Parts: sequence; structure tokens; C-alpha cells
Amino acid sequence: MARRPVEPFLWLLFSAGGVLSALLIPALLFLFGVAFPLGWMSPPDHGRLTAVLGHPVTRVVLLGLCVLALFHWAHRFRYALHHGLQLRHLERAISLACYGGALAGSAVAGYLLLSAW
Amino acid sequence: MTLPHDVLIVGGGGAGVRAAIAVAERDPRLSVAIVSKVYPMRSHTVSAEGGAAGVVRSDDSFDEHAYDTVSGGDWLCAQDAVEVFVKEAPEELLRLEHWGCPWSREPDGRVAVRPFGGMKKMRTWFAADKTGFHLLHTLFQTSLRYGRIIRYDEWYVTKLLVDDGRVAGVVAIELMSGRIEAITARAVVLCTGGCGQVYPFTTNAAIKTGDGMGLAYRAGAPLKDMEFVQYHPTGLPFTGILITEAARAEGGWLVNKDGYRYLQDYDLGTPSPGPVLRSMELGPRDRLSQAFVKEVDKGRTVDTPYGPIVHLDLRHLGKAVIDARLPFVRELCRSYENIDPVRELIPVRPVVHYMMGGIHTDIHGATPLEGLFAAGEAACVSINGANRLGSNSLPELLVFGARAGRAAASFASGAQDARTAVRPAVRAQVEDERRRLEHGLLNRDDGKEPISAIREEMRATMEESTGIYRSGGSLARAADRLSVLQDRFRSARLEDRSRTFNTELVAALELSFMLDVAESIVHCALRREESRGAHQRVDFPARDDHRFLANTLIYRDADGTRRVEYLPVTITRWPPGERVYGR
Amino acid sequence: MSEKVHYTRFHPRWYRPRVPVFWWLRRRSYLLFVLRELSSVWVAWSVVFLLLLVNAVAQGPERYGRFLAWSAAPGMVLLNVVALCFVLLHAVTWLFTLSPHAMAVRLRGRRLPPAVIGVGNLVAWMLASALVALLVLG
Amino acid sequence: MADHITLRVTRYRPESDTEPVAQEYEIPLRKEWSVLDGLNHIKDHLDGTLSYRWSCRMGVCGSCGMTVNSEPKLTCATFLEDYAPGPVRVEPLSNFPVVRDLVVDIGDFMRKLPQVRPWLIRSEQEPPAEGEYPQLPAERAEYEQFSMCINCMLCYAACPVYGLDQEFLGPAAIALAQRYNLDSRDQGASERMDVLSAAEGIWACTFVGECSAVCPKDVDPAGAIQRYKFTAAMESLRSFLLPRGA
Ligand SMILES: Cc1cc2nc3c(=O)[nH]c(=O)nc-3n(C[C@H](O)[C@H](O)[C@H](O)COP(=O)(O)OP(=O)(O)OC[C@H]3O[C@@H](n4cnc5c(N)ncnc54)[C@H](O)[C@@H]3O)c2cc1C
Ligand code: SF4
Ligand code: F3S
Ligand code: FES
Repeated sequence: MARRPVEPFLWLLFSAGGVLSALLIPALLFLFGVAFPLGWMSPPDHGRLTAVLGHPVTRVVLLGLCVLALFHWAHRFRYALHHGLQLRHLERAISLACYGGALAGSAVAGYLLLSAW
Repeated sequence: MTLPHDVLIVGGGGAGVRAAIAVAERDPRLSVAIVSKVYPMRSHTVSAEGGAAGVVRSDDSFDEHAYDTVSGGDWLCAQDAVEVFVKEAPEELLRLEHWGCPWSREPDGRVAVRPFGGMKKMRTWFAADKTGFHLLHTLFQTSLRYGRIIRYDEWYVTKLLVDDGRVAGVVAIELMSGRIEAITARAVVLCTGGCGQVYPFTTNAAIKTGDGMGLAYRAGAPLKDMEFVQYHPTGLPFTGILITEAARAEGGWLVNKDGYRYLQDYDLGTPSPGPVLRSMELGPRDRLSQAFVKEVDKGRTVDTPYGPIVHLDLRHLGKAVIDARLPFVRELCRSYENIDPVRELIPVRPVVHYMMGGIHTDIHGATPLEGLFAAGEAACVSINGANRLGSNSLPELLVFGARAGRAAASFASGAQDARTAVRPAVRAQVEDERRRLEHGLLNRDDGKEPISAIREEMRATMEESTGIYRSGGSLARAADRLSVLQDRFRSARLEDRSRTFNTELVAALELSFMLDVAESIVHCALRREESRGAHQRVDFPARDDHRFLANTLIYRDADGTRRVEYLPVTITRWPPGERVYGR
Repeated sequence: MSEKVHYTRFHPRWYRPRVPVFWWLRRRSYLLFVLRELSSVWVAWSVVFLLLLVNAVAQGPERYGRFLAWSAAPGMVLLNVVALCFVLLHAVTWLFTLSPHAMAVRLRGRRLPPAVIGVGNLVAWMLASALVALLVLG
Repeated sequence: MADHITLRVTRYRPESDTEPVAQEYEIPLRKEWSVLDGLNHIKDHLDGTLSYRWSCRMGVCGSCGMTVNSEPKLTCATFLEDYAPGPVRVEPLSNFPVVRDLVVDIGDFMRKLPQVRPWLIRSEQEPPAEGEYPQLPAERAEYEQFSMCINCMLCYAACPVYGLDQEFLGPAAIALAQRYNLDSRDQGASERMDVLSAAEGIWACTFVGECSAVCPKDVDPAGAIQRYKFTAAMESLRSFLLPRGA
């Protein structure tokens, strides 16, 4: 039987991403994606956000969230295509696209959250 | 094509799998195979609930277990076999523990024991109330370790091959494909279980049709003590599903329609709130079932569409005890009766449960037919006598399954003679059998009635004549009716001509075994003119040690005639006495 | 049976049903499963959205203002409402049905029942959300 | 309540049919009848050629699994009354090859089962004479749930991953491996690791969870698999960080 040595690590990333995104994303998305745009609440001013984001802990946490959530997506989406659409013959291409995408996204996130400040 | 082995085990229940492991451990060179008409883990051992007896506590002794067994069996037990049994039972149960059986535990980590009917001490090991389930799955899974145990799952054995007075193998049908093959062996061990299906109302699974008893009987080996059929006092009405004796052992009460604990009226002791060993609800099964019939006669039972019932009351035990010790009872009551025993009374009535009799064997599981061995409920080593005590059967499977396996292995190792090739006489038997199955049953065109009608009549006949109480007159009438049914079976009709998984063919073969078994039960019961244990004759209400302190042997000779003989009971240390409960 | 099965005269072919491509439309629970899996796409979208926000804040007040305007466009709001639904589906299934079964949390030697773990997760989720709101809203 | 109900039973006769067809039977509707009682009525009184498996009729032997109105069920523990007024569709279990009528081939599971070594492994086997291996009630409770599996195959019929990929070890086999892994008396977890953490083992499962939803014995194979994923991942992490097995 083929043992895939990376599978456990991918799964750990997937799981950690699942927990973190479940804990944090609903609130963030609710605020910035729905509540502020619809005017239910007034958005914080620029100064406040810079202050919050200026703190390295915030940025590290956000980076963690982004990276893990992206790997969460990659892993889950890969299986969704694999089983949901029965695209098993495209397995390699799908894995490449998914995990590759997550890696690329992580790089962008890293740049935005670490170097751009 | 023939499939050759050294030892062939027919039956994948507790006895069969234990025997197979014993063979594999005894002699690794032997080729051992299990044939079973169902996957082993579907065998009926899986349904056993209450527990398995074996002496473990320091306040207990082998002698006490032996005495309980012998007196419970109304002195019809072979006492040498009982002594072997009580001694080896704890060893076997421990071995099972080492194989992973999840026995329930005491707070300190030791194996727990519970009281059981007819037992003077707490010695019944249990795994909640799914003991048989855990026991069978543990055995089966352990057997997977022995890669050399070959299995023929879902093969149905139709005939024993006998070559010059010695067993040579079997003929079997592979159900998936319908192919009929000879499986040859130097030794055959029959572990095919009981025959409760000859009765209409039974705790036994659909597969318990006495095939092995029929196979042995037709091959010339005698059946023993067939008149002793155990009724379990607490089955659910309609389905016959068993409510385990453990329910009473944990403190359940049997009450009649007035809420009265009626067992006190039948010399079984006086009621006390908690369970008392060998008393009241913890009396032996024969006596409890008989008490029920007397209650019916007194009009103190409750009438239902499925006959009269009494109630089993567990409510005072409380939810915690029921969930920890009797979860399966609760599950069964909820699904099949729509009641919750935590709050409601359970309707129960006696139900056919176990066959004390079976293929006659010695304490090594050997039958009088050379090379043929038997163990488990199919066999009668005579440890159960006229009435089995609850929780003695599971250890019996282990002890005598292992013994029969070892004996068969030794026999097969010793029989390494020139008989590897199938001899012409055997080949002819195989051809005959093939013809009977293909033309006599599958493809016959002159069949008349469907088999289910014959089966229903057989069952009704057995219930009327050979129930808890019997009489000479009704037994004689039953004998006549059964021989008519035998004739009718010979012109039965099968609708299903398919080769693939033909369950109608299986049902027909099972029916024909059951008819033979039913006849042997009725004839043995007719001849035993006394009342003992589970055999109660209204026309001979007393035990008669003068004439009948003997085991019945019934033979079928080559010309098809029946012959009944008696074998004196082996008595080593416990002379016949009075059975005393609750005093 | 230890031998391999052979198709013979007596062994006609078995019927091997094929799984249809849209197998997950055949049962409600399967559909829910597929939706649950697809929530990951919306999780990924949320990450993108957040990164755009971070980028805008980093570029100064004016870019931040434009970001707010852009996110208030009807199309964007609609998109984010859908995303929020999926993200909530993810949070609910992940925290309350999946992980309670996947974890064996022990307290004083006893395994906690899944329901208790679910309640624990609920508390954690509320705390995390409150923290986010506090940081953002001040 | 009507006194009859229609069973629409899937028939497949391999000698003559190329694919399954439905056949209807009208049977009496009795309060206490299970779907299995209905099938037995058909077999005994209406059509002797119908094939299906059953034995204990008390939900413990695991023979009688079929698909009832699209759900995998033990037919002996599923009651006709709950489906009144009908009709009730009775089909073979999904994801398995159909041998005939309602009989499917579970040979695949029977071949996989020994691979996970579902037996107690000890570095040294002590003779029974030395007494039991002690086990506290709490230790027994650790694995009890996973020891309740009756091999009824409902979980395989419900698991879409198994339907798509027959190489997948499947819920019950993995749950049984976990039953032994979590048994305080067992020392064989490392021997089971290779098979379980193969691609066709735990990693193929995407936690659909239907296996646990349909399990009649509350075994929760989905939970068993997820817990094992965690164990296996931690094990990999450990051997990655401490490659020399320190
Ligand atoms: C509901 C219930 C509860 C019980 N509870 C207890 C209890 O608590 N304690 C206790 O000690 N005892 C109990 N018993 C009794 C005990 O369970 C049985 O006596 C015992 O399990 C019989 O085991 P066995 O191995 O002899 O046969 P079984 O388990 O019945 O196995 C028979 C095997 O033979 C095979 N077979 C039969 N005919 C053929 C054929 N023609 N061809 C091929 N294979 C064939 C079958 O496939 C099966 O594998 C209980 C019994 C019942 C019915
Ligand atoms: S895990 Fe449950 S559904 Fe699966 S085989 Fe075991 S008992 Fe049946
Ligand atoms: S349904 Fe299948 S995918 Fe996993 S959780 Fe159960 S095995
Ligand atoms: S017949 Fe045994 S589980 Fe249904």
C-alpha cells in the first residue's frame, strides 16, 4: 500500500486551518463584508486600524490565519474535486493547483503582512 | 474437483472457531478448514446475552459448580464430563480474556462475575449483556491471526461422506455460485449448533435448524437425550426474542397479572427484595417455565394476541443499573416492544431456547463413528443432563470445542495413511448426492406443495406434543403426523431453480434435517416414561431413577429404521438426590 | 472463501452499480456534505478579501476609503453575504459536529462526551469573536 | 391504519437479468412486523424465489442489512408501520456488487479485515494460568464503543468514498483496528500503523460522517477514523522532529 508521507502534514495544516478560520473568519467577514458596507455599524477609522495592525502580534496571527486557512482550502477543495466530481484521473494536476495556490497565496500574505509594514 | 483437508470443521460459531484454533495450535502441519453456512460472525453464538460460568472467586470451588450443574440437570449429566468441564472452563475464559474479550470488570480491574439461575455462587463472567457477541467476535478475530485456517464461508453442508465405517469428508454447496463440491478430510468436527427452529416460538435464529444432528444421524451416529428441550422462561411475545436471565440475576422480578411474585407458590423459596442465589427468580429454567404453565391454568396470567404472558419487572433496579448491566435488554424492549423497562413492565412468556440433547460424544468430542467429532450445542457430551443451567453453554463451547479440535487433530495426524486419494466408494456417494440435489430437489417437475406449509405444520405439531408438558397420547399422534410430513416433504416443490444464492433450496434442506430431528425428539420423549428436568410427562409425573437414570440414544440404521437404546448415566461422586431450590 | 471467485457456468456476473457523477444530489446528507466541503472556497475568498483590506490600510487613509466604498457595492455585499453563510456553515459543522467527534478530551481520566466538547467550542468561538470585535471596534 | 402495505423489492436474477428490476408485493401490515417479517411473508406465501440474508432477527448478527427507502437499515430492526402507507422500497445495500436480489457480496470487507490485525497483540503472551490482564472499568470504556461493531456493512453502504474507491479500507475495519489500539491490554498499535496510515487507510476518508449516522450500534466509526488521523499525524510529526526515534 502506498504510504504518502506528506499526507499527515497536509492534514494537520488543514485541521489547524479549519479551527482557526472557524473561530476568526465569521466575525471578521461579518464586520468588514456585511455590517460596515450596509451601514449597520460605522467602520473604524484608518488610524485605529493602523494601530491594531501595527502591532506585530496582530500581523503574525493574521498571517497564521491566512496561511492555514489557505491550506485548509487547498486540502478540502482537492478532495471535493476528487470525490465530488470524480476527477480522480486528474489527481496530480489538482493537487498541484490546490497546494501550489495555497503556497502562492501564503507568499503574498507574507509579503503584505510582514514586508509592507 | 475435491477440496482436501486434514481436519474439517462444520460450523463457524463459538464451538467451531474454538475447535479450529485448537487444531491450528496443536499441529501446524495440519490443513484445517471451517465450512459455515453463514459468515462465522453471524453464527448464533452472537445472540447469547447473559454470560459464561467459570469458577474464579476464592469462596467458590469446582465441586460446587459441578454440583449445581449435576443437580440442575436432574442427575442426567455424565459426571466425569462435568468434572472436566468445570475445571477447564475458567482456563478457557481466561484464554479468551487474553485474546481480548472485553469482559466486564470490577472497580479494581479484575474480571467481574454475576449470579445466574441455578448457581449457588457468583461465577458467571459477562460482557455487559452481549456476552456471546463479544465472545464470538473475539474468537473469530483471533482466528484471523492463523492464516492457515481456511474458510468456506456461506457453504452449506448437505451430507457426510462415510468410507467403510469412517468419515471421509462432506458434500457442500457454495451458495454464491451453486456449485456442489466434495470437501474431504480425515476428521470432521460438527459444530452446527442447536435446532430451536423445529418449534414455532423460539429464541433461536433462523439458522438453528439442527443440520449437524441430522447429518450425523443419517450417517449412522446416534443422537442422545433428544427429548430434553429447554424452554427459557422469559421471551418476548410474538418475536420470541430472549430477555436474558441476567435481568433476573441483577434483581428482576417475575410477577403475574396481580403483580404477585408467583414463583413463591412453586417451592422455589420466599421472595426477598434482592436476588438470592438458587431461589425464586434464580431457580432453574425448567422449574420456572413449568410454574408459568401452572399460572396459566390458574388464570393468573395476562391474555394477549400472542398468548398468555406474565411480567418481568426491572423498574426497581433503576436506570443506572439497567444501562450499565443490561443495555441490550433495554435496546431490545425499546425496538421490539416499544416499552422502556426503566419505567414499564416487560411482557414475557416461556420460549424454546436450547437443546440439551445432540450428537452423542465422549469427553473428547468423539462420536461412535470413526473420524467424526462434535462439539457445542449440536453435541451432547452430557454436561447439561435434563436441564442446562444458564451460562453453562458458552463455556461448554470453549471447553469441548477445544477438546474436540485437539482430538480431531490427533486423530488426523495419526491417520496419515494412504487415504489421500478419494476412493471410488466415496466418489459414488458424491455423485449420488449431486444427483439428489440437482434432480431430486432443484429441477424436479412433479413437486406438489411449497415447503413453508410443511414447516408450519411440523412446528405446530412439535408445540402441541413436545412442549413444556407432554403426554403419551399426543406424542404418539405427533409421531404419526411427522411421518406423514416426511412423505409430503418427498413431494415438495421448489419454485426457485436458480443456482445463485438459492435460499429456497437451503430452506428445503434445512426442513428435511429438521423433520429428522423432530422425529427423534418425539420418539425419545415417547419412550421416556417419567418426568425429569425439562421432560415433564403428565402421564408419568415422577422421576423414575429405577428405569430411566439413563441417557437415551437414538440411531437410524442403514435401512432407515429407528432404534432407541439406553446408556447408564456416568455417576462419579454425586448420587441422585432431590433438587432443592430456595430452601 | 479463500479462493478467488471465478465466473463459471454456475457463477453469472454480479451486478456492479456505478456511482453517478452527481451522487451527492441523491441524499440530503450528501448534499450538505458537499456544501460543507465547498465552504472552503469561501474561506479562501475571505482570506483574499482580508488581504485586500490589509493592503488598503497599509497604503494609507485614501486607499482605505476606496476599499470601504468598493466593499459597499451591491455585488460585493451580495458576494460577502453568501460567503458569510458558507463560513458560518463551516464554523458550525466544524466546531459543533466534526471536531467534538474527532477529539478525545479527557478530564480526570474520563472521556468527555462530544456534546460537552461542542459546548466548550461554542464558548471559545464566542470569546474569539468578541476579541475580534473589541480589536476592530475599540 | 390500512391493513396492507406494498413492498417494492429489487430483484436481480443473474441468470436472466442484465440489471435489477423492481417487483411489487402487497403484504399485510401488522403493528409488530419488521421489514424482515414482511420479506419472510413474501418468501413463505407469495414468492419463494426471493433471496436475502437474515438470521438472528434481533439486530445482532448483522446479516440483514438492506436499503429501505434509500437508507441503509437492518431490516429486522426497521418497522413497516413507520413507513405506512407505503410503498416501501427495499433494495440491496449500495456500494457492493449485487449477487442476486437483495444479496450483496461483502468479500471485499472480509479480505480487508485481517489486514488491520483485529486481534490482541502482546509482545509476550502470558499463559492463562497467571490470571487475567487487569483492566479498570474506565480503561474498558475507552474502547467499548468500537467493540460493538456487528459487521453489518451499513456504514460501507453509506460511505460515498467507499463507493468511489473500493481500495478504501472503510469505516468498520478502521474502527475495529482502533478497538484494539485503544485496548489497554494491547501492544500492537505500531503493527497496525502501516495499513491504517496508508493512502487507502484513514487518509482516504474525508469525514463525510454518514457511516456514524447510519450505524445501528452507535459505533461512531467516523470518530474512530478522525481520532486515528490525529494520532498518526502526531506520530509523523514526532518522527519528523526526532528522526532518530529518540
Ligand atoms: C438468545 C440466546 C441467548 C443465549 N444466552 C446464553 C448465555 O447467556 N449463556 C450461555 O452459556 N449460553 C447462552 N445461549 C446458548 C448458546 O448461545 C448456544 O448454545 C451456543 O452459542 C451454540 O453455539 P455453537 O457454536 O454450538 O453453534 P452456533 O453458534 O449456532 O453455530 C452454528 C454454526 O454452524 C453452521 N452450520 C449449521 N448448519 C450448517 C450446515 N448445514 N452447513 C454449514 N454450516 C452449518 C452455522 O453457519 C454456524 O456457523 C443462548 C442462546 C440463545 C438462543
Ligand atoms: S460500524 Fe456500525 S454500521 Fe459499520 S459495520 Fe459496524 S455496526 Fe455496522
Ligand atoms: S462516511 Fe466515509 S468518508 Fe469517512 S467519515 Fe465515514 S468513512
Ligand atoms: S437478522 Fe440479525 S441483524 Fe437482522
